[in-house]
Amino acid sequence: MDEKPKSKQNPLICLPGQRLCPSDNTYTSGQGTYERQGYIYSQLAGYVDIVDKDKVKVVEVHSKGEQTVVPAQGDIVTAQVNLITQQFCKCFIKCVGDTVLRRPFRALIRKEDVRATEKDKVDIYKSFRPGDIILARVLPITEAHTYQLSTAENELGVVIAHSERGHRMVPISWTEMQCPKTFVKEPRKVAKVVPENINQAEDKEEFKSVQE
Amino acid sequence: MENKKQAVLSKGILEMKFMKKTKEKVQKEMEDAEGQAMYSSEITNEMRRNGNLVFIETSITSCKNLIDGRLSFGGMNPEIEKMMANDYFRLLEVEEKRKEKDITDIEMAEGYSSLVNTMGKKFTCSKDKQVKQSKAKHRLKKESFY
Amino acid sequence: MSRSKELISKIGLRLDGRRANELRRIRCKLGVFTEPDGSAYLEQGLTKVLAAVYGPHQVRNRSKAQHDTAIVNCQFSMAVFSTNERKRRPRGDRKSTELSMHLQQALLAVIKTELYPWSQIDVYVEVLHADGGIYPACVNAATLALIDAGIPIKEYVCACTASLANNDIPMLDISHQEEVMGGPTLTVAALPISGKIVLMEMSQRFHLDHLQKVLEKALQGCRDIKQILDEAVRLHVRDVGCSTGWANTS
Amino acid sequence: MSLCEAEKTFVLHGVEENFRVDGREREDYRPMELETDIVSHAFGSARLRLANTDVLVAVKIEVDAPFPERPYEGKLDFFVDCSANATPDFEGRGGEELAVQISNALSSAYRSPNVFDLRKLCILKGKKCWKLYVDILLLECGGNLFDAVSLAVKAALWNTQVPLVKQVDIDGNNINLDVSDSLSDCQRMDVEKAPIMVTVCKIGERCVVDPNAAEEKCSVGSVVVAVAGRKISTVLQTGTGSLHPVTLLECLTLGVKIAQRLDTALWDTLRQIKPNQDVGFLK
Amino acid sequence: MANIGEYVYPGDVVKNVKSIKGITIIGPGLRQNEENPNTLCISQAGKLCFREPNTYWIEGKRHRYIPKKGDLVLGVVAKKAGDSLKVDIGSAEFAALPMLAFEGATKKQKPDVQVGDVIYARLLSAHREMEPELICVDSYFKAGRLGVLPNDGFLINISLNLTQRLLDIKDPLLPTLGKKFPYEIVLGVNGRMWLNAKQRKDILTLLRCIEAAEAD
Amino acid sequence: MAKQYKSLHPVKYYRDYLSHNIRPDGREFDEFRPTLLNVGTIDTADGSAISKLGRTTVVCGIKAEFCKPKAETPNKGFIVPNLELSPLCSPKFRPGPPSDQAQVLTQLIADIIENSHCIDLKDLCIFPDRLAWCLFVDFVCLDFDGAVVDACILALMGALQTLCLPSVDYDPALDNKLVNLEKRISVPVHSTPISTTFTIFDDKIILVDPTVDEENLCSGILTIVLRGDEICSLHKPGGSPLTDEDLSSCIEKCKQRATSIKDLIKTVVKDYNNK
Amino acid sequence: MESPQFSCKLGVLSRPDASVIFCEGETVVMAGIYGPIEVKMQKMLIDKASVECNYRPKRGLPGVEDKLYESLIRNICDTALVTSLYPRSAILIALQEMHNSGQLISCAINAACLVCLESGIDMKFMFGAVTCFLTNQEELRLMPPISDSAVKASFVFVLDNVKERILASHTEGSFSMEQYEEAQDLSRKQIKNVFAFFKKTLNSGKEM
Amino acid sequence: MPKDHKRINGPEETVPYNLFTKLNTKTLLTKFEEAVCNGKRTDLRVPEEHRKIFLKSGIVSQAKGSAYIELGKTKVIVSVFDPREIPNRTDYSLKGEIYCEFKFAPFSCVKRRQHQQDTEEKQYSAIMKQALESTVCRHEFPNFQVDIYALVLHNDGSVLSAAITAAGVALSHAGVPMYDAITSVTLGIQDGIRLLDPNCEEQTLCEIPISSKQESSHGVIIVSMLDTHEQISQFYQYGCISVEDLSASVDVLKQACKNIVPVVQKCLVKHVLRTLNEDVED
Repeated sequence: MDEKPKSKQNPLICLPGQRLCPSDNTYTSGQGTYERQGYIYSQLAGYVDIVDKDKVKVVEVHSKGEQTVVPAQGDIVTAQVNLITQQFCKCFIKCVGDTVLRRPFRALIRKEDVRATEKDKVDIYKSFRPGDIILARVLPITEAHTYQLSTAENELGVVIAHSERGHRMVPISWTEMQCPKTFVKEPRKVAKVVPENINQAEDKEEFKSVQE
Repeated sequence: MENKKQAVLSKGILEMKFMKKTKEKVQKEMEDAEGQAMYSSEITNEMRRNGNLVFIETSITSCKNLIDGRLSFGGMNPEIEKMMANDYFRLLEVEEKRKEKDITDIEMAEGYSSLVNTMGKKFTCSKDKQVKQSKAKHRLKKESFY
Repeated sequence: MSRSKELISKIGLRLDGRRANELRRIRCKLGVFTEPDGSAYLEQGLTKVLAAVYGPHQVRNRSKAQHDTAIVNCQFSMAVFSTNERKRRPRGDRKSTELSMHLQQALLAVIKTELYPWSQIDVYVEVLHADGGIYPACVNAATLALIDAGIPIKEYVCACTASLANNDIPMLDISHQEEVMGGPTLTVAALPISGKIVLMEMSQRFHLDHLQKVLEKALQGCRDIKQILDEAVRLHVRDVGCSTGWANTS
Repeated sequence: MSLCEAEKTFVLHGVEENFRVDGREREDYRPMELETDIVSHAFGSARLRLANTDVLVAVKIEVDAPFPERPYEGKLDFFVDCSANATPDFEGRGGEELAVQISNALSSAYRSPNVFDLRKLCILKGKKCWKLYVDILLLECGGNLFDAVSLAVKAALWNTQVPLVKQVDIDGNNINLDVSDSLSDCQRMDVEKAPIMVTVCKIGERCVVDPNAAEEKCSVGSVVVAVAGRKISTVLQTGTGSLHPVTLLECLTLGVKIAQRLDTALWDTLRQIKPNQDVGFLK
Repeated sequence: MANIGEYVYPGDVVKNVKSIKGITIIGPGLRQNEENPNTLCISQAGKLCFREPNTYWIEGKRHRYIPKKGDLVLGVVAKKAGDSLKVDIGSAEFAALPMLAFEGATKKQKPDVQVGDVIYARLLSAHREMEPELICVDSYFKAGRLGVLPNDGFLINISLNLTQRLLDIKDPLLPTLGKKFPYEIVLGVNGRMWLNAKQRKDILTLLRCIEAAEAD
Repeated sequence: MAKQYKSLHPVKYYRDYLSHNIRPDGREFDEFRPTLLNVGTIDTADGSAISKLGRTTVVCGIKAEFCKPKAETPNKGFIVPNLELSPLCSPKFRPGPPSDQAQVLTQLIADIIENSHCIDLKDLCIFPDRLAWCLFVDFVCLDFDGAVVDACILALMGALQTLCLPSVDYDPALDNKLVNLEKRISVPVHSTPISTTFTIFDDKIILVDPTVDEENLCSGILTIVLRGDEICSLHKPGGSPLTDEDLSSCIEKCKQRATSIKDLIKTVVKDYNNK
Repeated sequence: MESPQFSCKLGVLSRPDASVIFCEGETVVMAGIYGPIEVKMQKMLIDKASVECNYRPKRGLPGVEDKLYESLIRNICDTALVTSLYPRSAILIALQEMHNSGQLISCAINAACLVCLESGIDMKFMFGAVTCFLTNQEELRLMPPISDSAVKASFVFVLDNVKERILASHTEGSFSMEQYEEAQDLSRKQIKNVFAFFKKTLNSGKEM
Repeated sequence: MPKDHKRINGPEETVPYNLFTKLNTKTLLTKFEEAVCNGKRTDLRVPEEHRKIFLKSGIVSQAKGSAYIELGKTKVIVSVFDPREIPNRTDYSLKGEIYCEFKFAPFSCVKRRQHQQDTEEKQYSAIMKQALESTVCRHEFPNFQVDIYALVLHNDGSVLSAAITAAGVALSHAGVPMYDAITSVTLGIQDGIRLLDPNCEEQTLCEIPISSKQESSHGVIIVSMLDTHEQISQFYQYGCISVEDLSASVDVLKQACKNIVPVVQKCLVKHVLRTLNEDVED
């Protein structure tokens, strides 16, 4: 088979177990593939993508449709907070990267992992509330089941939160959000960058309010 | 407003729990500044002047001015009785004033009609005592609910 | 009651030819299996029971763990072929769960659980052949298994049944036949040395006046059983001893 | 039980050099003990101990009505119970998965009439037949359960005595059977062809039989071959691994070879076995 | 619609609400009316009460205690979780009581509290979103009345209404009883009462009296 | 990106669409999903049909067995409907005994069958007090995407229309039954109930023929079953209150719906019989 | 028109937070309520209390039909109670059928409402249920006919006390549009009595 | 049978009517001869010919991945769901697990099926699991479990094979990493004739010996194979077959499995193209 990187227009489609190419010092097995007896095989039904990484070609297979992924260490995940106590905050992972999960995974943020600085001053109630949507990073998996997350980075933390009355609040500072209707301020561990999906959410909100 | 006082209190506890780390403080302030700058665009003027709540929920305790629940009589627990004494001392006038206004006695008479049967005779003499009690109610109130 | 008259014949013999205060033949063996930490096999008349002990080990579901004692987990199970009429399922029915609980109660009385906090001890009994007096057999077998497993116990716990024949003669160690023939059955689990009663259960009714003597009979039975078990244990220990060469055979 | 890598490699090498951990060769079995007729409540019973795998089998017989779609046949029912004595994991319903797996294997192994003829158990066509309950109790698991169980079952069935029906009288819809209760005129069943299962276990590149618990841990997959006479009555794969067709065939041939060896051995023991020896677990 | 002092029912509305610079204090049984934000919705059957200048509440029969910030409650230590205690105060979930929230407690030496001890504490926070939090010190870190109660007392549950009555300054019952014999009493607004007297007999008498009050 | 937004804030996601008077799947509020019916596909069943409302798919299979009539109703047979919401059709169902939802829907369907008298149980009696048919009507949901009851009732109608029972010669004296598979007779269907499901969104907006997401997010649900111009079930299990006007408008909608569905059934059955 | 008599007894059970025996005509239902109490992990909701209803028939285990009632009542209570006040907790309503002579569902629903009110858990509004019967003679009535065979159809309406809108509706048998509307009007009249009765009971209960 | 309180129960005792049909006196032998008369089967196939396969992926919108397969009249639908935490499991397992549930619809067979899973269904579930375990890259989702549900709508023989093949498609449709494409075929042996992909009638005929002569084999074999690596991931046989016949049949089955692969591939490619187009659109 020819191993020219295919353009998106006519991608090289491959199926599970299909032998892609011999694995040698030029080609190495990458995401969505596996290696057996000196050959690289595909793991997924998708299309082949060959990326050059420092003079070795990494053979990858991507499936455009549904992808079955589980959060791995280091992934950035979008999660919804569902329970908070003095010690920790439990939440459900809804998206890994930008793949949406149909079945959320349970996860947990310990008090120590909320902020990078002044760890011991952190008060969970002042950082998250049930229902908040947060960005977080997956920590190494220790416990058998629940993932452990961390928001101890400027870019991580609450991205969507709603006030008592259920209006979407706007970040006004690093640690506070405010309800545009009732002007109530609530403390949060606010994420610095607002990911694009939220922007979209924003303007959706916008034209909604126009409607009203 | 309750929030603020609340904050002070828990802060207090925190203070006693932990050492201050000035370095971190500085760092944090810097971050705050940059945070402010970053979001300033989104913050409208009307948001700046803080909105005020219409309704403040509170507990029945403050609605009905209930007293602290730990009481001692007849020298069972001297410390407590000392506290009671100086708590309830300056309550007198207030209680008096209130008496003028509302019709407590009748209310009481009604409310405790049945009790009167059991310990009715003590009812009268109990009043002056309780007048004394009512004295320092206010001070107590101030500190008790925050 | 009238039917229970025939339980003891004129010449004072019971249906299986025993005397009133005679136990059925008890034969037992410790360490019949290699997999469990302790195991024992016990025959009491025709009733045959296997007991296995695992532990003390880590508690299986952490929520149950006790910070001050070990939890003793018992399961009573009957082989489907153990009874005359084939059983539909070996365990899970009301009777076996009840027996499991009673067994646990009996064992908790002797095991020094306080020595093993945060841990668990499993005791499993399997009835291979049921011919009356299942519970006593299980308790006795379990005791042996515990000893085989080397779990510290305060003393033996032994159980025995007793009944009242012909309305006045108390008799010992009731067989299945005698159970069905009618007459009350008193089941007692006791600590023979200290003479404490751990568990006492009564199937039918008899006059209160009789209780004392029937109970006494049952306790006597427990003491006798203790003797037998004790012998078996000593024998076993000696065998183990000489194989490892520390006990002088005598 | 779990093995560390070092242990696994040790076992693997052993198999490779045809000198297994317990000194056996690849095609050797561990010592077995067999006794029959040890459950007095049952019509037939056997206990087999293969090293520290301990199986107790009892056969009970009841009168039943045949399946409407199979009026000429009796019924044969296998029930496996994994006693918690074997391992705490079997507590409650823990052992059910294994139990179902084994009983399924047995029932498909005994399925064919060429192997075990149920027609002999029919009393009255479409109305009455014998139902055999073969109850298997796993008391200890030291590996290689299928083989042990199948041998024990065969022995138990050999030992079973089906009561004789003196006469059947029918009036209207209700039928009553006159079953003779004297043991003398019970007839034994023909278990000549009753299948024997051999678990051929693939460890590394080699196939071994009668793996012990440790070896089972090391194998990616194994093939259970049920052999009846000279034929194969059931093949099923266990474990997670996959096999190359050629290996599979190797396993089959090996399985048949071993099974025939086992069968003869079994018959020898059965012939010279003395019934009603009341030793049981006291031995 | 609904007037002060009347019996009101869920669905009724309180019009022309009194307030001081737009602030009105509401107690249990009342909610802001979504449809008309300047009126109050009644959410509990009972008597509508008002106290000058701006406090409204419903005097009703509540059966289970709902934690509210600032309340003084009686709790029983249910379990120890790390450096905080879980205390049963009769609400939906246990309240958390940090070991450090006792007078003079530090990381080094923690107070000696056992599972089953009776504790008189103040609700520091009672947010819907999380378990309520207790403390046993006032704003000057002094225990005052709060803390672990001695073991020789006697704890019983009484109705919330009765506790409120007894905690009313105007209520004569407790002082009256006080004249009769010396005793110590702790009333948690969560419907718990702890009693202690010189002798068991007295305790029982006191109980009897209070039960009598409960009855009517 | 829309996908994330949907999974993170389904309610808002919906409100945004509805505020533009359109549903996320591009339908009007009172627009039904494409409806399909396919009858007699499974010949191990005595009558069968597959119905599709959008993506919601339900298979209905009827299997008849002999049984003895009840003593109190000696001349009546039985209909035993059961809805299986297997884990196959949606991640929210677990293996094991039927979920509460399955039970509730099953009962609802049973009620509808009874109330509409679509099958006269007397027709199922073979010989009074001795022998009768028991129709096991099993619904299996293959794709759980809302308005399952509607789909079930539609499938049921399809299955009943094509239901054929073998003719039986019964000899009461000897209690002998002889079944003639060649000679099959169909069971008269007396009425065709048509069910329509509505959901109430945010207490005001009414959506017909909801998808599963709409059902999960809605504040109330309403199922109306019409039989001709009679109502044979109007089931509103709580949820946000409804004014009479809304209610009657809903009923109007069903009336229109009913006619179209009736035609669908007719045509489908005709084609089947011609085959 | 003849309408069923109501009677009830509060606080019949000691364990629940509130309990009631409610009689509507001949039909009797006992109800108890717990809450807000600790909730099971899998049932926990982050923004509101999870309302659970547990309906038990007169005898035997609850069957499929009872499940339908259960969910009906559960939904009604869920809408009526201000569940958002007690997130991450559970409110459990237990109902026991004592005797059924036609108006079982409405009786159960009324009992549920009464027990909710009595418990003091916050509610948005009161709700009440009325059963109407359509006889074979096409006449509407509130009293159940003597024999079930005489009933052509029966309606259960659940209305709130604020705007008297329809919270829930459950029907049996088949009937015309008009009949349905008539039944609605009839129940609107009757519901007033129901609420009046509720208020009476609560006041009398509140006298101290 | 005990009363099922969670379902609507019919009368206590019901009997299927086809027990009372005019009982045909044909012997099995004649039946079999009818089934295969002069080298042609009732549906005009030659013995070692597979039925036509219809295979479609992605029909259950609620499922992560799904597939629907038809072998003649046999209809099976399979759906696959996202990994979820393994219920009541405390220790950490490096490899993910696979949970299979195989179910017959109540009306799918000649005899009515009960709602609860019976032993046969349990056994089939186990075999399915066995077949799929070695093709899924289980190390990719440690400590999680992938649920696979198969439902038979219409049973006309070789259902298990159909289910396994469909499951393979459903898995890769769900984007579950797999080592290889898996296909499965059933084969019946009777009286020296090998019937590939037997229908219901033929399968039952193969279960019982029809000829008196002992040496002739009879039985049913079900094999699942991984295409590229030429591995047998599952092998199940019952009946009574000599080693020779068995080995011969294995070759036939091997070939048969290979022949199906293109169908599977076509279906998957179609799916991939669909997704790519969608991708272009948005």
